[in-house]
Amino acid sequence: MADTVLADGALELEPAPEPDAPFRPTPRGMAARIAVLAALLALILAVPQLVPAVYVNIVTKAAVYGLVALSLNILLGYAGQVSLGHSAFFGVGAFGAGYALTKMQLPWGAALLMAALTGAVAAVVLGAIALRLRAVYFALVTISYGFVAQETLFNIRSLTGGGAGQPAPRPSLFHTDVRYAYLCIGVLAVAMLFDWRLTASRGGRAIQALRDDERVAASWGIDVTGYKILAFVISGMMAGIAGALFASIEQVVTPADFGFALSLTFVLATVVGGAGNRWGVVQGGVLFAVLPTLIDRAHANFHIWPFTSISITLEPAVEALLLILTLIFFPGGIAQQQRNLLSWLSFKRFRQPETGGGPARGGMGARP
Amino acid sequence: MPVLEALEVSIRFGGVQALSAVDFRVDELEIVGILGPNGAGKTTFFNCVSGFYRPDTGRIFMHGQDVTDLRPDQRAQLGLGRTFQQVGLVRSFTVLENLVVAQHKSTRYNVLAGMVGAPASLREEKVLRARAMEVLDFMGLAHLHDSPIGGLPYGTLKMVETAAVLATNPEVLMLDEPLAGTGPEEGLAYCQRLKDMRRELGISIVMIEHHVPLVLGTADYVYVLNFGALLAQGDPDEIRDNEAVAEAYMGEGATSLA
Amino acid sequence: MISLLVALLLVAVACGQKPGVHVASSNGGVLAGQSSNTDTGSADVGASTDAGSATASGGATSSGGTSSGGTTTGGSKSGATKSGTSGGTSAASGPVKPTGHDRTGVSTDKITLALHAPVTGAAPLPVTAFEKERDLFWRYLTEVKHEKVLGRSQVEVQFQDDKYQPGTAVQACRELGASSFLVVGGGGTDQIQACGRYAESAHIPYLSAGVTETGLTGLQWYYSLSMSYKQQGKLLAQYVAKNFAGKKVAAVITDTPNFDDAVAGWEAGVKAAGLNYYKTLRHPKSDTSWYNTFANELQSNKVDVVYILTAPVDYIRFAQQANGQGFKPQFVGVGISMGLNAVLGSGCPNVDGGIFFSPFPGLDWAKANLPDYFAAAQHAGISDPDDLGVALWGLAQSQYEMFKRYGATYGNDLTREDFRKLVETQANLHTGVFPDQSYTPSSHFGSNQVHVLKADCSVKQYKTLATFATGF
Amino acid sequence: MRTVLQVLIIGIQNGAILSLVGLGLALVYKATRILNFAQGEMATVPAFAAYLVMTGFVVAGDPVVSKGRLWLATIVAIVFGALLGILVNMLVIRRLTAVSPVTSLVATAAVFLFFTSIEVNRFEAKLRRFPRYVEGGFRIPGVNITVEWHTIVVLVVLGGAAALLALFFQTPPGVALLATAQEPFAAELQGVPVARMRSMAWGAAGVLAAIAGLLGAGKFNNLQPALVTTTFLIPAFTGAVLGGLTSMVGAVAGGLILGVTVAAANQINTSFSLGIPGAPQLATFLVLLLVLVFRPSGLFGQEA
Repeated sequence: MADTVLADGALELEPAPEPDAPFRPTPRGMAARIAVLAALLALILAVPQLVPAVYVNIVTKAAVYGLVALSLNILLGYAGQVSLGHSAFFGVGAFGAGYALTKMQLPWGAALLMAALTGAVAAVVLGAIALRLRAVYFALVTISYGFVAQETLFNIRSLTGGGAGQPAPRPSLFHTDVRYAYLCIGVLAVAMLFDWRLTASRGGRAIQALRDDERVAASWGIDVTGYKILAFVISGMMAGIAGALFASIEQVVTPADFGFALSLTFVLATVVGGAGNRWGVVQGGVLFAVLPTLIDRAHANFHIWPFTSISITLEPAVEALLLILTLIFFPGGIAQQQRNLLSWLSFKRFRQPETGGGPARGGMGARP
Repeated sequence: MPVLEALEVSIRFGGVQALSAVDFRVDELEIVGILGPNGAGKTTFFNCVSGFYRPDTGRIFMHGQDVTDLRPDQRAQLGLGRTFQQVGLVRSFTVLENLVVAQHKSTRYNVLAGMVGAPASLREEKVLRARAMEVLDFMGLAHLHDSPIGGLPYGTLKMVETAAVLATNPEVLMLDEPLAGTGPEEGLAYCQRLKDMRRELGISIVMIEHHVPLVLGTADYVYVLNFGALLAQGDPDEIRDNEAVAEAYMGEGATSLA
Repeated sequence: MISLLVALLLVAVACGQKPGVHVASSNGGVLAGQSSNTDTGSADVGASTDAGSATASGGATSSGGTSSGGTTTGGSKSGATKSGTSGGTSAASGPVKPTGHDRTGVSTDKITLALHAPVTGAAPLPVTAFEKERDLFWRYLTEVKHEKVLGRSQVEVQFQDDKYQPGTAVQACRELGASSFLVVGGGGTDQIQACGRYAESAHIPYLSAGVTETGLTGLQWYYSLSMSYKQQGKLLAQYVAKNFAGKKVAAVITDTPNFDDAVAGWEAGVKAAGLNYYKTLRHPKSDTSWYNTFANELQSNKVDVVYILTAPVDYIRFAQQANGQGFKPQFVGVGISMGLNAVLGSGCPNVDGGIFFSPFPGLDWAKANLPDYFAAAQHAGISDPDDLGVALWGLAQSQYEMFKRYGATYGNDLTREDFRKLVETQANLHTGVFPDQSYTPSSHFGSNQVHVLKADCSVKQYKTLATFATGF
Repeated sequence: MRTVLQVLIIGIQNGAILSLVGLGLALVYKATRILNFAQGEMATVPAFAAYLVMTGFVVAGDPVVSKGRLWLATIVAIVFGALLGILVNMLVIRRLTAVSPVTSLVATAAVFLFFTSIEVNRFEAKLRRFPRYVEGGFRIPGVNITVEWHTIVVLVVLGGAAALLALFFQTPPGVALLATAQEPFAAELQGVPVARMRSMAWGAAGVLAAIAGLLGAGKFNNLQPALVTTTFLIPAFTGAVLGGLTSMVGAVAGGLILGVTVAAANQINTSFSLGIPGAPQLATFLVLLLVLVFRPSGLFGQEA
């Protein structure tokens, strides 16, 4: 700070000029943006139809992972809490839905609520712990939490249906793969709307404020404890719902599906997407959902470097390298890569000033 | 009845008696200055009053209500606003966003309504922004509304911080070294602005500041802390001629700060 | 990074539309997964399925200028007629007319089969074996012996890694099932179970060596090529009673729901055989500290024979830790991978003398009784054919036996529905490597034989003690 | 009583190696405030280097590794480990411009994925034999349990390393290193060569990892890709947290405590036939909570 103090420009004392009016795109700019947005929307909606039938469920999975990334982003990006046990919320939601559908014979909608509820509960338990702990220690506790969920909770045969797993049939209206894909994409869209309103309203702002500095937040009358818990509740509900959707992709839930590897994948997806940025993290989730299949297929079907010469056992290495390069050159992940594009699409100028918050906001109470 | 009052506030950290039996009061529309050399316990006292530290003994009152057991955010709800020595702002937000968050406690719509984007919440959001712009205007910062916090010079940040606290519309405004990193003439202008605030917003102000002449020129009443204890108190003139204070500041033999 | 991947995604989509792109696939490394046709995985669109896959396999044929049979929408018809004619020649008496219409993976001159197994992930099998040995049997049959399979001169075996994850396995089976006639599960209980259940919903014939029965019993499209763990439990108890009479017995079994039925079968067998039994210890997953605790527990309770049902790595470590503390029990067990020589490579000397039931005999037996396998290996230029290859050979031979039975009844027009129906009624399918199988509509766990292998650390090989044993 | 002793001994046998891995994690965290998910591979890769030396660079098949070359292999592995640590820092960690620790966490995770993949590709995902420095063990009369000499070796190395590090952090360079962790800018201003300090810390962590790799592979007499990561890393992390991430003594104590906890959980679960699934994980979690609720930065940890 010292140098900035010296370099400090004089304070503006003359009566402030009228703030420059907010940017409005020209009619042509407006048209262009709308056109592009429409095209994108059309493309997304076309995907389930375009991909070969055997890959439709991958598309669905991508939507679900996008939802999970949104959920994790609320902790990682907004509240600055690292959860390496997110597969626990996810799994609890999945089994919750399965149990509701199979054991309690509830309608699918009710099962979804059940999943949201169980997910929230699982998250609040962690949240209560988070209040006591320093971020780094908490991150490691979440790992342990995830293991307990997988090894203990998900192995209670009466709850999880034993070896064959807990059946989770799809709603009759969306029983085909393609229809179900649209359902999940729809849910993701709703979730993004919700997330947008969250960040644009007092709740989300309070959560982000206390991520940056709890004392300042408190001095502005924000109940730090309350809003931290709130963050966990929302994240848990989203993860739970995502779990329910996931459960009905293959229509059966088994414990083996929810391990530490999955939790790690979710964190990777969120960070690569760009923690704190809605559009970024969703793309991150989608990316990590399709990546394995994509690389396998690339390997099997095309002669494109680097997938031709190498054996399957090297594909993770290629992934890892890309990952590291992304982190080095685009710490803000996909969101940073697309910063200008995203701002243009959100009807602002194409060029945006670097925000002081910098890329990769949040995470373990990071300070810019 | 005083707006803010502290009785016999003491706190110790480990072996150090940071504050010992400090009495303090602020009345309506009063500007109170707190002077004292580094490590005198000024900021510690601020933290006790605003609720970040819990005093070992002594009570804090706002409008006669005992707030000693309340959390910082609860005290803020009651109209206590404060700034921090290291600028207290949300770094990842823009100036305007900061002032909008700062209005948290005065926001009507409930959190859920906000999440689902209820019309009421949308309407109020507009109000919040308008109000934020007003405050920025008042502080002469309106042109910065869209700029991110990071990158603004230190002095400006202190101004933005003050603006943010004003946006919480406090009854008492507690400023911790608001003039750090600003030149003398900005200092003067700032103090002038403080008086305007008092008049236009009808608030009381407490300020910790090293710049003795400015404090004496601005405050109606001044407390001087030294080694965690009250060294002196009184109106600026009394303090100016107080020998103990003079010694504390200028060393042996000094008889006046003037 | 992103742009590259997005590009790939687009290409992938594009190629999904044009199966022609797949020419590369047959020599595209281990993962020769076809992704061509647009089958929703449900049989009700069988015709389109056939057209798609016929095109695909036509395109994918590396060693053949076959202009594929069913490029047109009338794929099923053309396929039927063509193979019908060729069937006339091979099948002696006028064959029964097939009633099914799902001819996925079947073209005029080629049958495409598929195999999934873990070669990466938590408990993988050596990838090279699947790379080199997965189609040894068929290549030998068609290239060396110049025999035809249901009138086809070519059999392609696709392979996908299921990464030892059920989810991945199901996706693998979905993709394989879209372009192959049937799918075989190579190993991994959870994965086989998941795939079996998917295959049932997608009406894909699915075969595997016997594992758990949970979730697989009552399935119409799943066939177990050897005894399930549950069935073997009873036999194993007999074996222990006979060979280790009077010894005190206990079991160490991974605590996973999918072994619950195995435990039940074993404990029933223990009662029936009247063994001197201590108890069944279920060991926790993703933990390495139970080895000592359990070894202690068993040692201090004077247990001499331990039935172990775990991942090989846990067996090896448990044996090593037990030995380290002077506890050297007689290990016995069942399973697919426990009897592989790879276990001895790092398990010896601690696992010396371990006796396991296996769906396939050891390499020593193969040397004496399976000359074709080594001839085939030589033909394929494989210097060191291993026992995993023998297993794959056995799997293939079981399928060949089924195809021959099918040909005898229906001729060469191969459909999934009729194949499923036929196998269900076959008795004494004798393959010479895997146990004989006799299926009925009510039971698809149609085997009652096991091979008995004993670890010999002096040569780091399992010696075959008994083959096709039905009781002790 | 005898059972209690057994649990203790088993717990220490398993905990010791966790402590050793945890020590490296604590070192990296104390010096750079990074949770190093690559520590496991920084241990496994040198172990493979040692394996190659011992087999005379025979990758194929599964030859019996020669014990004679163990010492040569050890030296190679340790040098390799140091280089690895320095390289990871130089090529990845140092290049991360992002402020958020979670980014560095993800980066180290990526490093781990990378190395695992390379190992699987070079060595196939199968187990290979790996020797110990001292085979066998001695029986403790009365308790009816054998303590492996290997465990004693691990404990001795562990004690030595922990003592050295604890001392080091008292010395001027050690203090300077801490300064770089807590206040990088301030340290820079005071002329502390932050960059060099950091890479030194990573080098040391690499050496620790290499030793942990050799002894870890020795524990089960086998080596396979990602061995240390899959077998020891996560519990080692948990142990380090129990003890307090910033304390060398804590890392050691934490690992041992965790080992005993899990051993106890298994013992109770089996001898009373409770049939609680995932008993070790459950016990670990509960103990972790118990400790952290009362001491939020671990038993011995104190954070700036």
